[in-house]
Amino acid sequence: MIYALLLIPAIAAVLSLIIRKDLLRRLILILASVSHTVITVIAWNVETKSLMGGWIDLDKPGLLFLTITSILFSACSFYAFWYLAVESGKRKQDFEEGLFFTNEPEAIFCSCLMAFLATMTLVTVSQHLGLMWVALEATTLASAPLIYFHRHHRSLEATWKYLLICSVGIALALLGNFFMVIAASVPEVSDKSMILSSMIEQAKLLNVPWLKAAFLLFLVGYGTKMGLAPLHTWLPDAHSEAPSVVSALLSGALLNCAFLGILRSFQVCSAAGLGQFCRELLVLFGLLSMAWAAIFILGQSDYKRMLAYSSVEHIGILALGIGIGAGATFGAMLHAVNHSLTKAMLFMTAGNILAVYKTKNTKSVSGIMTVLPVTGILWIAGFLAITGMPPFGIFLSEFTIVKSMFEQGKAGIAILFLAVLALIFIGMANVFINMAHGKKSDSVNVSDRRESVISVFPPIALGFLTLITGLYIPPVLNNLLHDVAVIMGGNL
Amino acid sequence: MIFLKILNTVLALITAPLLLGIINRTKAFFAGRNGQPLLQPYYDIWKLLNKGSVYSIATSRIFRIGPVVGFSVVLIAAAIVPFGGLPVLLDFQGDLILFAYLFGLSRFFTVLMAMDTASSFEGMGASREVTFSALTEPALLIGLAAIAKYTGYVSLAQIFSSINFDAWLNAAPAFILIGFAFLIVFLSENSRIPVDDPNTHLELTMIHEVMILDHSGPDLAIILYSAAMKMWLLGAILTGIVIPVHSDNVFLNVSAALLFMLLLAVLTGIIESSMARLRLLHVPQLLIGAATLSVLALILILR
Amino acid sequence: MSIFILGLTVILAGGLVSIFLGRRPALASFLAVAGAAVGSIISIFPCFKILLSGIAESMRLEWNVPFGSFFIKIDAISALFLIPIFGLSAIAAVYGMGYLSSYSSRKNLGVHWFFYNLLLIAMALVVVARNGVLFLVSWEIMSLSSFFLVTFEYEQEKTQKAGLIYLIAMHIGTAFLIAFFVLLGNHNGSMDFDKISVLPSSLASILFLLAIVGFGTKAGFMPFHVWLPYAHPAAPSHVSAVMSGVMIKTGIYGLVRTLTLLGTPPEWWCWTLIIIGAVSGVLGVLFALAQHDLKRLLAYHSVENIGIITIGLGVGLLGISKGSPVLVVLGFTGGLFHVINHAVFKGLLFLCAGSILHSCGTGHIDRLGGIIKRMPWTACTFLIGAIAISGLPPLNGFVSEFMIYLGVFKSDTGSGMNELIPSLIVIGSLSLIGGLALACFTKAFGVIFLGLPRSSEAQHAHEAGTCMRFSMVILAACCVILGIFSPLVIRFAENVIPEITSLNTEQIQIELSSASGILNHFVAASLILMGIIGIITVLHKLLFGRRIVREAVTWDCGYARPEPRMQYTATSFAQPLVDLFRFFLRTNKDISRSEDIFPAQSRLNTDTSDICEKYIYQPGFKFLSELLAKLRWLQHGRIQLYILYIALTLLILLIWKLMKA
Amino acid sequence: MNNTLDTIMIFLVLTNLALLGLSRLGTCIRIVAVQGVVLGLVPLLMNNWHFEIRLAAFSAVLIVLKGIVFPRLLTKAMRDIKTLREIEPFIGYSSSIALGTALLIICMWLSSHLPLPVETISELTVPVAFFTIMSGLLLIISRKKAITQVLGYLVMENGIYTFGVTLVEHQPVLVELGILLDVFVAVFVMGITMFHINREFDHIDTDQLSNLKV
Repeated sequence: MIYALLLIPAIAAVLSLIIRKDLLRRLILILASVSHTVITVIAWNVETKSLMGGWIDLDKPGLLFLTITSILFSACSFYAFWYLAVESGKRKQDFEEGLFFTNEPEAIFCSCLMAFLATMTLVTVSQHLGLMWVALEATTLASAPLIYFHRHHRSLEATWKYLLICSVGIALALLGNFFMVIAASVPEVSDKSMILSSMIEQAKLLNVPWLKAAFLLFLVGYGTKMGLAPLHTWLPDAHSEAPSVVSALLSGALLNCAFLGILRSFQVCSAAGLGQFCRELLVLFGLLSMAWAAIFILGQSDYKRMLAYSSVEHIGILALGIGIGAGATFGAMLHAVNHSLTKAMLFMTAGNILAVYKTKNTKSVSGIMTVLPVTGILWIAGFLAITGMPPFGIFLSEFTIVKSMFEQGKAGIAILFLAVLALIFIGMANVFINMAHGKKSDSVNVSDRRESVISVFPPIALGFLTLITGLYIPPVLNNLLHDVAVIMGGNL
Repeated sequence: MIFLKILNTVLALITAPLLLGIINRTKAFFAGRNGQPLLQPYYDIWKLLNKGSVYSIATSRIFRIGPVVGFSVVLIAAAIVPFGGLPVLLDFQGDLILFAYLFGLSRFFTVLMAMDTASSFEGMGASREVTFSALTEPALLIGLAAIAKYTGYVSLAQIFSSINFDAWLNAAPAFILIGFAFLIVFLSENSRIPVDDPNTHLELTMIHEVMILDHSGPDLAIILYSAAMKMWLLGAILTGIVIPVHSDNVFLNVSAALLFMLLLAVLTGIIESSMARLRLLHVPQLLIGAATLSVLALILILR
Repeated sequence: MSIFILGLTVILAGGLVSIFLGRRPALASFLAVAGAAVGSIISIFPCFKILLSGIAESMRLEWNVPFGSFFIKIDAISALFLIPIFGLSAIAAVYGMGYLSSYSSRKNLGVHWFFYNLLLIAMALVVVARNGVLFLVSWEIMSLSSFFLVTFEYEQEKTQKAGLIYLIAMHIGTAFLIAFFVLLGNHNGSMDFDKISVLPSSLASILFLLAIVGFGTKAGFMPFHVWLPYAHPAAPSHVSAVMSGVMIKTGIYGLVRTLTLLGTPPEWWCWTLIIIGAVSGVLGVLFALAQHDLKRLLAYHSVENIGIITIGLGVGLLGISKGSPVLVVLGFTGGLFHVINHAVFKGLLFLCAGSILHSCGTGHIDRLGGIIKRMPWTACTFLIGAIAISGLPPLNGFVSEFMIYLGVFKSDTGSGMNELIPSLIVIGSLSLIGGLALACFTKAFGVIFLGLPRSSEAQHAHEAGTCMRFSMVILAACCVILGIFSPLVIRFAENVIPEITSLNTEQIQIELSSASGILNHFVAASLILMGIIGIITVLHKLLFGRRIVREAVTWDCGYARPEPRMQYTATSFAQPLVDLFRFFLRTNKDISRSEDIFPAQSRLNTDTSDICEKYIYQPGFKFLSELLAKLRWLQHGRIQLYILYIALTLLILLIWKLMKA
Repeated sequence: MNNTLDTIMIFLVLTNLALLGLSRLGTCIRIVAVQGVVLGLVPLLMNNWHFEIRLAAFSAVLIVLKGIVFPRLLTKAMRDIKTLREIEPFIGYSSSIALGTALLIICMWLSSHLPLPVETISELTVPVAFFTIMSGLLLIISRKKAITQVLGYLVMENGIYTFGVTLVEHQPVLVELGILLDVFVAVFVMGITMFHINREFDHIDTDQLSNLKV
């Protein structure tokens, strides 16, 4: 089963390179993603066997993140179908600077997209810290060409920054892996493999200073990839320049995968009794990320960048949730689900807006409700969802986290948390409402009013999912989240 | 008993315009004129009642219903306010609040009548009326609260029957303050100098008189009569506080009160003869001053 | 309870059906309104039953969200708030059907009605919810659905701004509520309200303050009211009516419910409430006085009335903390009765404002005039509403204020400063509010309806349609009925007050009976008053039967050519008071006067922006955004800097954490 | 053996400081190449020069990549853009060396707080590896040219490699896989991107790559 999960996208990636027909390639994209999701759903009900001597296995946290990734990918594959049709490889004029550019060949794009899925799947199923690192590095490689889809210099700049910053980060994570090995090289440790379960079992025996240092390196390394401030700097650039469908995947899936990397090392450290040590750091970085995001969301003039900063904020909330522990861990896991769904929905909607308005400047976009009614509603709904308004899911997850903060007497953090959220709300409300409402911008052609079903259906579906998790958490999901929370040292 | 209750109201109905006559005579005396007859207000009202009427084309039904409401209100108020220790027709806890707000109702309609004529002068008068009354209201109510707190009762009849000379001896400063506050309220609410000059010839400077510029005939008669009644009723409140005569002899009580009422009218006349109307800008200061006096009284009583 | 749920289901069904009928606006409107009206009528019955019997009904279902349970309970307090919610919403919905018919070609009415019905359900749920999570979710759905209703005409810049301010205000308020419920829930060990444990006084006080800000934002307490003057004018009138009439009352409900959860109040809570009430009341009416836009004016009056309600609650609370049954009964009864009254007359006034807007196309007071002749129904109902809201006898507005006054007049808590200050604040502010409200509504009614039309819009005004008239007449009738039957109506408090206080029921009964006895007298007086008015009107008619009655132009003091524009305007009418209170109002005057010998055109423009907005929020937000802007160099595009962040983070973490080790 | 490794470590320190202080790109490329070759020999050294195919292959690949392919690639890039020097770095050369020295001290201090749990061949490996990583980062931070930044990345990678090869004995596969992947990234992906940058901007001054901000 895990093989199927890994191989389907991998084969699809290869096929995409071979096939010449655009339409067929897009269909393969959809087919592979959907079948991936179907298998993931099956994996919920069937016990999976571990492979490669325990290097690969699907445990509960892995399953959770795999599901998020897979669902997003399915939604995005439909969206990409529309997107590629619109953006087919003609020469295009850049709407910001008027220069001409061409898009990347579609074959490479599709292939990288599938490779991206394959590598992320590998991240979620690897039980070996080293393998996980390899998989994460591979996600960087697979996604770099995706960001450089529009071949103009801004996206090149974004790609360059993405590559360099993430490579530096990921190299530090490799160092973290080495440190972990060194920590395990004490003679008492019998099984010196880097497989998670055995590491956790013998965690108490590990060398503490090296383990601490390893965690720091993992935190900085994977944190760069995950987008914790102040290591997140590639994120707004990449998200704003990448095609919207890629931004959705980066934000919704990739960040979570990197987070899983931190969580794995956190698992080992807390088994070693360093839980408090790690939690403090996570809280620190969580708050810092939120504050940093707030600074840049207020007065943001590019709506895709704003969404990217919002990702930084939510990544911060995830870290904060894990850092607070207890009930907040559950909240953080729920938050990961909700944030991914909502953010992907928002990026797709942003893509629709960009396709019609041809600008990313918030000031030049207004009257979406008039021009694109469905997109307009999605835009506002997405805004309400991402800022944690009920009845959307993020409200519940943030609420759980706040509650847990107060429960543990961390009122100061809770107040800070609420204040920053309010600040971000104000910043985002300013942008979103002014874009959705008002008279339609002069720059919009009436003939541009197109809302094909396939471009609005994926975001609607995702929005609907997050609405459901806001009103009712299905028991299956609840149980899984609960199990994951327990594994991550929390309890509700 | 019921006879006395009715007497209380009837007395107000009969004697009210007389106050105007007395004031006018006083003013004439100080101006060295002979002046109009004492009963001139009665003649005026009677004359107007028998006249025809002219209505502005701008006006609506509000203009016609206004005087009626105003008069009905003073009738009810006359059934609430005791005069000279007489029992009243309507007596319940909190009637003093109703009393204050009833005048609000009548003012509401007076102002609307003025606005109904589409005349800018009447609008001006209306504007001043609401401004000044908004300031007298606290003075009146806080003053009433002060005496209510002192006596421990919340109906006018009970309050006035329990104020006696002992009360004056115990809390003279407070009572004096309230007396002055109510005197200002009395002058202001009845549009007398120094707040308003009923005899001026410039529409620009009047308040109450300008609001009824367009009324004529019986409507004007009703308004004049209501205004006289209002003066009587506010005077009665003042009387109740200043002359707390509660002997067994009803006749004595009423006479004492009537005497004070006479004096009050004369006093008003003297004030009008000896003072100039305040500049409109300074009127609010006077009224806020009255409110302050009431507040001080309340503080003295509750301290 | 099942009937209640049935009613809500009908309302929801109406809303859901209408959203799918966007192409057929008339049918969509009709079905949604029918759903709202029928559902409200169904649901209102159990509320009456519970209010009269005092026997609460509850229901608890599992709800699969963290800490959530679907625990709802209708007790007397809930029932008291539910009745106006259902009543006014149903009436306003009928009105809205007529009001919106002219929009049917431009807008998707189905969506509008969906949110309307959703708002109705959410309000009902807020009032019955007994679980923190359920409450918050309903609360936010209420805010959101009303946000969508406010932004009905989203293409207008004014509406856009209104929506934004509203949303932000609601969100900040909710943040406080989240803290409130979380703290409460953590202490009680459950988010359900029925698991109450005694709170330590410091925690109770923190909770009280959180509730004041959180609920006060919704209710419109003075520093937190800034959204009201924007949202109400922007919303369609029936929505303004519902929002102002009942939705902001959920804030009051929240506060009352809080009081039942927090135990015995220390005295300073009462002070806080009374002072907030007085400030909101007086400043609210002052700002109303300075407005030129009718709906904005009405919005500020909501602030004023919320102030009066709060004063009432504060007086009641003072009674609890001092153990004085008179204060408790009269304060709470007055305050809560004012909740109902305000729903009725403010709903009515907003509906009338809607008719004016609908027929003249403008809500600018100074452009109207004389429309009483063309819109007699609207004028008559507006007049009733105006008298009621000014707190004048014999209508309902007077009764509730009267009870609060009476409470303070009768209070027997001894002398000294503790007695003095509340009396002084309550009586002083209420009487000032009374006088100013009178000024404000004579201005509004006089300038809008009386005199001569000031513009061609006003000249061509026409009366509202049947649906709209029907709703206005019903509400106007309610104003009279609530006034006349007040001795009976205040009996509602019999079952409500015991829910709030632990005072024994007998004492409450005694006090209520005495109050209703007093009101009997008042009613007698009002009936006599109305009788006399009737008789004299008849006499008046008879008198004029044989008189010569002529019509002529208004006495113009010698002016040669009077014209409607020379009439006193609302601005000039309010000018003396506005000047008097310029310290608070800070009206901006923009005069351009020609200095020539033969003066040509000159103009005067006055604008009273909100003092809190201008001096608190705007500078605050400006400071904040400048501060944040100063930090934006942190990310200015150079990759070297970004790598530096990584390196520094790593180094600092290593040094810091290893040093400890 | 101990001495050999120590010598290599000291060589590393010196080359790092040299990189920080030199402006000529060609020299820098060569120094990094030499670093790569010397480090490529370390695995064999660690194994006491016992011949083992896997180890030898690993070393060979590294030496070829770092010693031959990479310098060629960079030199070509340098020629293409006709820049021979790093002009106006953010941090000057002498300050860079001073900073480097400070970093060296900090790294010494850090490693003193990280006692190795097992016996090691050379006490110098931990601080020097740390220092190499840090100087790589410093190079990236202080220089403007994309080439220098890639060099910096390589130096950093060398540091990590030093760690892996000298200390992580239990997980050779992990080390080899990781290092190869890293180098792959450096050579191919960055190389390709640089090629694109070159085409798009006609230069590889990363100064120009700062359009995306705030």
